[in-house]
Amino acid sequence: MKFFKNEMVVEFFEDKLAVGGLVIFLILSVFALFPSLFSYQNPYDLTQLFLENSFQPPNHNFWLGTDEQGRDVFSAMIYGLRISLYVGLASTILSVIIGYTLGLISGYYGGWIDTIIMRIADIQLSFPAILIALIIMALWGEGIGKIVIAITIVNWVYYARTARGVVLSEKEKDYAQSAKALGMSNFGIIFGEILPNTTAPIIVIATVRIANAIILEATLSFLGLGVPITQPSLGSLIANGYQVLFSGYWWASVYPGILLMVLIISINLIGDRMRDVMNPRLKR
Amino acid sequence: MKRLTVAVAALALVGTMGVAKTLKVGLASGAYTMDPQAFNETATNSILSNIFDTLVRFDENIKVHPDLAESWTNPEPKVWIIKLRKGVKFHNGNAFNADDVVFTFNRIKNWKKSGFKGKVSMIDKVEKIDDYTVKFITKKAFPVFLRKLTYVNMLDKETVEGKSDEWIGLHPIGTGPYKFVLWRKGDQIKFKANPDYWAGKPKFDDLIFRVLSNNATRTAAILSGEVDIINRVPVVDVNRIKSNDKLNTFVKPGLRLIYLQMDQFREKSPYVKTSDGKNPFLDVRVRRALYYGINEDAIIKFIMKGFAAPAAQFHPDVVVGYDPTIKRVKYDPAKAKKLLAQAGYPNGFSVVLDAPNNRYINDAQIAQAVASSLAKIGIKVKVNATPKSSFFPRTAKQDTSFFLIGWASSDGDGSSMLDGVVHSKDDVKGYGRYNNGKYSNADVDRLIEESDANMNPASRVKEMREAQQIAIVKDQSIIPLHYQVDIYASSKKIKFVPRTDSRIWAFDIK
Amino acid sequence: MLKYILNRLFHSAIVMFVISFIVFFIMFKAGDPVQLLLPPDATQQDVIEMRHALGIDQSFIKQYEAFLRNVAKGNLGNSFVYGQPALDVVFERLPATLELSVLAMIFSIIFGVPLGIIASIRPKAWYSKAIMFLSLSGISVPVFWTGMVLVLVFSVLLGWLPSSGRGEVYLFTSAFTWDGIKHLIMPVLTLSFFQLALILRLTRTGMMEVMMQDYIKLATAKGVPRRVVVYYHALKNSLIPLITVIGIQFGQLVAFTIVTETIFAWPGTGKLIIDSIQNLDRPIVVAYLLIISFIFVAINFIVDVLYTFVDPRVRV
Amino acid sequence: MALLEVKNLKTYFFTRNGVVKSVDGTSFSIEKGEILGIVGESGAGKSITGFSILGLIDPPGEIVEGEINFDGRDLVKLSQEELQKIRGDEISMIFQDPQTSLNPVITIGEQLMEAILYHKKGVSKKDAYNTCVEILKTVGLPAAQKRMKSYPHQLSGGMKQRVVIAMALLNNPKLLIADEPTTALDVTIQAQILYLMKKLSKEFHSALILITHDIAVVSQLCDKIAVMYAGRIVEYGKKEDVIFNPLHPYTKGLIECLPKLNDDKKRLYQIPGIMPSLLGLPKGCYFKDRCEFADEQCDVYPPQQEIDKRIVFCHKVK
Repeated sequence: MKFFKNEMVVEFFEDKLAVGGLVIFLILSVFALFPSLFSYQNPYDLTQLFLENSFQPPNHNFWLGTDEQGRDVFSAMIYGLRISLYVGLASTILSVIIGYTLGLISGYYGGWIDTIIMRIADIQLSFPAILIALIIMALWGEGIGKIVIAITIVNWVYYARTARGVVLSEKEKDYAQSAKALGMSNFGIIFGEILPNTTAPIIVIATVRIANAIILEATLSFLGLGVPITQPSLGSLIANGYQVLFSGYWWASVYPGILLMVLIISINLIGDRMRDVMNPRLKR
Repeated sequence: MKRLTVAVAALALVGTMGVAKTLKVGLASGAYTMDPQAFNETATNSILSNIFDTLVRFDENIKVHPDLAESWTNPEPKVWIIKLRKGVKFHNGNAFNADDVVFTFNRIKNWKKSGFKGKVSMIDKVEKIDDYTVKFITKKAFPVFLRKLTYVNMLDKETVEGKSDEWIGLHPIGTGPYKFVLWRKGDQIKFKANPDYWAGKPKFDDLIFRVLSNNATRTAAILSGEVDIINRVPVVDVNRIKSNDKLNTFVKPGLRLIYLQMDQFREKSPYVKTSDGKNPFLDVRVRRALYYGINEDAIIKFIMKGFAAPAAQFHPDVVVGYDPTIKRVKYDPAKAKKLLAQAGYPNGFSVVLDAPNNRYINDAQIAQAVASSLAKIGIKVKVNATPKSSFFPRTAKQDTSFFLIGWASSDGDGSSMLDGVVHSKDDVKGYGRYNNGKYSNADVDRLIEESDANMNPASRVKEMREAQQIAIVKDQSIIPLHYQVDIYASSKKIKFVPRTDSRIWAFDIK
Repeated sequence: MLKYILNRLFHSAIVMFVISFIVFFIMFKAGDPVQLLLPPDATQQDVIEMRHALGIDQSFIKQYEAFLRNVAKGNLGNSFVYGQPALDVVFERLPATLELSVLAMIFSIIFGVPLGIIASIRPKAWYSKAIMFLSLSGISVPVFWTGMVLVLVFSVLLGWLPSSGRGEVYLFTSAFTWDGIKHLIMPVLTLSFFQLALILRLTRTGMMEVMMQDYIKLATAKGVPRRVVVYYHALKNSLIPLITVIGIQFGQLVAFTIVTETIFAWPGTGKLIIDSIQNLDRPIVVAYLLIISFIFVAINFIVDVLYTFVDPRVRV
Repeated sequence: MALLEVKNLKTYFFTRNGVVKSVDGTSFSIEKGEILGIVGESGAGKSITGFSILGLIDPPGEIVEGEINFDGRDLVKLSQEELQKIRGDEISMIFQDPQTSLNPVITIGEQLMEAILYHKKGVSKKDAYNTCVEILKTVGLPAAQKRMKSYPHQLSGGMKQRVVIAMALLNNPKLLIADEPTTALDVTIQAQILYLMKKLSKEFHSALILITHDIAVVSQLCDKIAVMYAGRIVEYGKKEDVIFNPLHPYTKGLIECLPKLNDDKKRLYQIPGIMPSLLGLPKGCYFKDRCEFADEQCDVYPPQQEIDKRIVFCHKVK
């Protein structure tokens, strides 16, 4: 198993684009983890904002210009990156935990538990994700915690489905059967035996879904239903700047937009490569 | 050669006569219905004003002028006799007469879904005296009567009676300068000239309203010539439009005041954190400190790009009840800090400022700027800007401690704001529905109630000013920020007339 | 077959019932639309009367019961704001939305499938890598960002294309007039960018998997020209999973018109739903969501039918 | 002159983990109408040899050396377009698994007719159709006309294999390569199919290369036998010689494995050990680790020896 993993790691690093993606992602993560080290001002601290600095084009004080509140776009981007990443990661982790647990239970026990969970999933999947999130956010109002929950509600289904499918095939395999024969508890079998054998597909899906969650958050924020502009994510920075994009103050939305693109592309490069590496069907 | 001349002449003829003249207007929002009595909302009212006539109409400076009413008398405080214009026809050829007036008022009074009830609620009875004379009896003496009538569009009794509300909502037939052609919802509304309009044929053969709700696209549309006029020019785009030599811009002071209101009725307010656990807004010194501590000049300069007028009271100068002696205080953070210290909050306190983010011009940005200003006098403000769909229900439930909101004195009379925002909340008498900070002062209440029934304009204004003196200067019940201004842009090919009531009245446009 | 269809219809009806209940409940909880419908100078009495007239002063159960009664009569109630039957309001705007979605889907397929095939044949070639990188950008760029950049470049800077509206409409669509087409280009491109990339990637993966199959090797061993092997033998097989995806994605496209329509002021249902949510116009929101889920159900059904044509193995 | 002469063929796969020498210097030949059996364990390079002849090696595989002389042309040097004309016409191939070798979404008829229409320009669809029906009858498929309209999933495994065989015979090829044509089938059907193949190859005067792991099959059908081990031929000669007098210890082992009718007391013999991984081949003779005769001499790869018109690679054969 260890060797296998190592081989995957080696294989991962053979793709230059994927390595590039990983490097960029790591750099951005450092920025997001320690925003105060890299930014000129704390965009949340209102005592640091002065309207007199409103809409300054990029200059030596404000590298990427300022927005209408006199907020330094570069600093706001770094803090925004932090929030975008946080929303993407938090919602993905939450949906993995919830969706995966429900999927494992659903697949392992079957019966009415399975029916109920999968019916709920069906109903939710018969509906575009963005609409669900949109309605939730429109009625709850903006907020980082709220958007994490909204995205979790939207995304758990995908993991539940995958986990269920994997469990259905895994539980028939020898190791699970023998664990049962040895008198292991259901809980033990699910989380001790089956879970470790089903992580690969989940990791791949989760990586791609982080990118999706970030896009969803940005889109909702763009529609004015995501993260408040007082604690801007990249999406709400773009939305805020979009109001003045055509008035000549392009820097307020173009730079956050580019950073968002770079972030998502880097995550997708990693996800793509992981899928290739972990998908035995595409290998000979 | 001769032939050529003829051809050129023919072409010129086609140019002046054959080609229909079209006026294209780009609006920030469109109409919700074609029923002039359903939804009382500025954009819908503005569009429908081109189809329907009212008994009296505001001019561009919100003075009352005769429209379908030729003249009126007020023999007793509660009685108004109105003489109707003769020979006026609806678009379907039916004659306009007193029956239509009585029908129209009764429809609003009896139709529970009408948004115009507030305009007729003081009217007790409408009676036909003869075909061209109508008598109105009000519940009490009602000085704002005529101004309220400017919102009551005349319907044709024969056409409308017995029709479903849905039908009326799609088939507008009025007596106005333009006739309805088509309505592609969310996209455009098309009218054509009514050649039989009683005041003469309109200048334009076709009138098209296009809905361009996105600020950027609206600007792009006027710059590219897709439309001839736009309203609500984004403040950040004004200079760009000004620099285009084919376009004019117009700045017209509006009626809407943007102000801050705060919880003035609870000992403990839900969204305030203070050292002593009390509601600081109960102390007038704190309220006044906020007034001194907000750098409104900077907000106007940087957020509104200069397109707003600083406010010191409830109404702008065109509104009845304006008090020229009330002046805005100078931004003075030091004084604000001193006042806070006197009130027992030398280190300030923290509070959530609620604001809508899709209702007023730059609403969320203004709230942030307010927060940024107050941060400098030690008050930590967290801005909670939400869509109007969650903002208004919250304020209605007083689920807020401090909020940014707006009020337009749409009648051109100060009574609406005094009644709705300043008078103590009193659902039985119908006062203070928007007074969600629940400011209450018995003297102010008395003055407002007296002025509401005072038919003597001079003493009435005096009472209104007195109420303001107490509510603003003494009690600082709200913190006025600024009056919005309406900004329009139009092609230089046409002569546009901006109006105080924010409507686009195409008949005046040449 | 008939039994199958009836079964499907029954299940869909249940799903739609549940959706109506949930949405109705959420909107019920959301707040009082009368606060937004009446002008500030209305009195509390007006508020009470309006609430009564709209039937929103009743308990939730009563309101939902009234809603179901209306549904039985084929009516989803009148819009609070527009005063018109909610279904009419949505249906009136639906052609504009479907026009965008259908054209975007066609565009995505026309370009996505061939590019996906090209990238699958020689996955190591530079052009395959270029296509794949572009498609990665395609799925990485949010729809609104694409739209913004297009407007900035083609409307504001170059002035070639109109930035908003639907243009001249002829027979339900603007695709038949030059003015209409000019208005369509950017919204359709914006909407299809993501889909194109997705379809491209799925086509490629599908083709690569199919190309490894024995029957492809046998077809080659039989002397069938490469071109035929790829575009007939392989493509026909990889189309099958693609049809499912295109079906699901069509629903997503319809939903994503919300963003596109917001940017391009396109008078479709996307703008309508945003406005209606903000106005708390429950009948419209419920009607819209029911119609959308009906479209989803219908598409799934069409996909199933298509399957029986493309895949002989599932013929019923 | 031989119909097909393979000389020193080397087909390597350049994988991430190293170069896999699937076929490493193989030579053999086959005459018109002859049947050659290539025997060996799975992974010995038999199938790759077959695919190499048809030029069906996909990256990362590549023919790195050798000649494949067929009817006066070196197939290795031909372009894909030229090969395409030969494939299915002059040389055709039958795959191992009938379940996966037919395209599931195309009718049997279309898949058959294709083989004619892409080779014989000017043949009408109707003639092609008739030919296909005829050939289906020849391979013993009942209700041939109905089968033309069928899809593969509507046929049983044996029927499918008959279709695949019919497909290979359509253009009366000079050389037929059958890659384990019966492994995926039931035992009773195996015999039928094998008999059919032998009959047909004689009838059509085709040379046949039968690739199999089953030496019993080879001993029944073939004229010549090539035994492959770890990418190389270790013994090559006439059937009678190889079967009755195997020289190479590996061949001997294979034959020992065969159950003998008159000797049921003895336990079935097994060659000890497994074939080495192609990535970790031992120095010297690849078979030495499993060979009871191996000694220091075997640390050098044995040279080719020709004994009684037989070729064998083993130090121990004199």
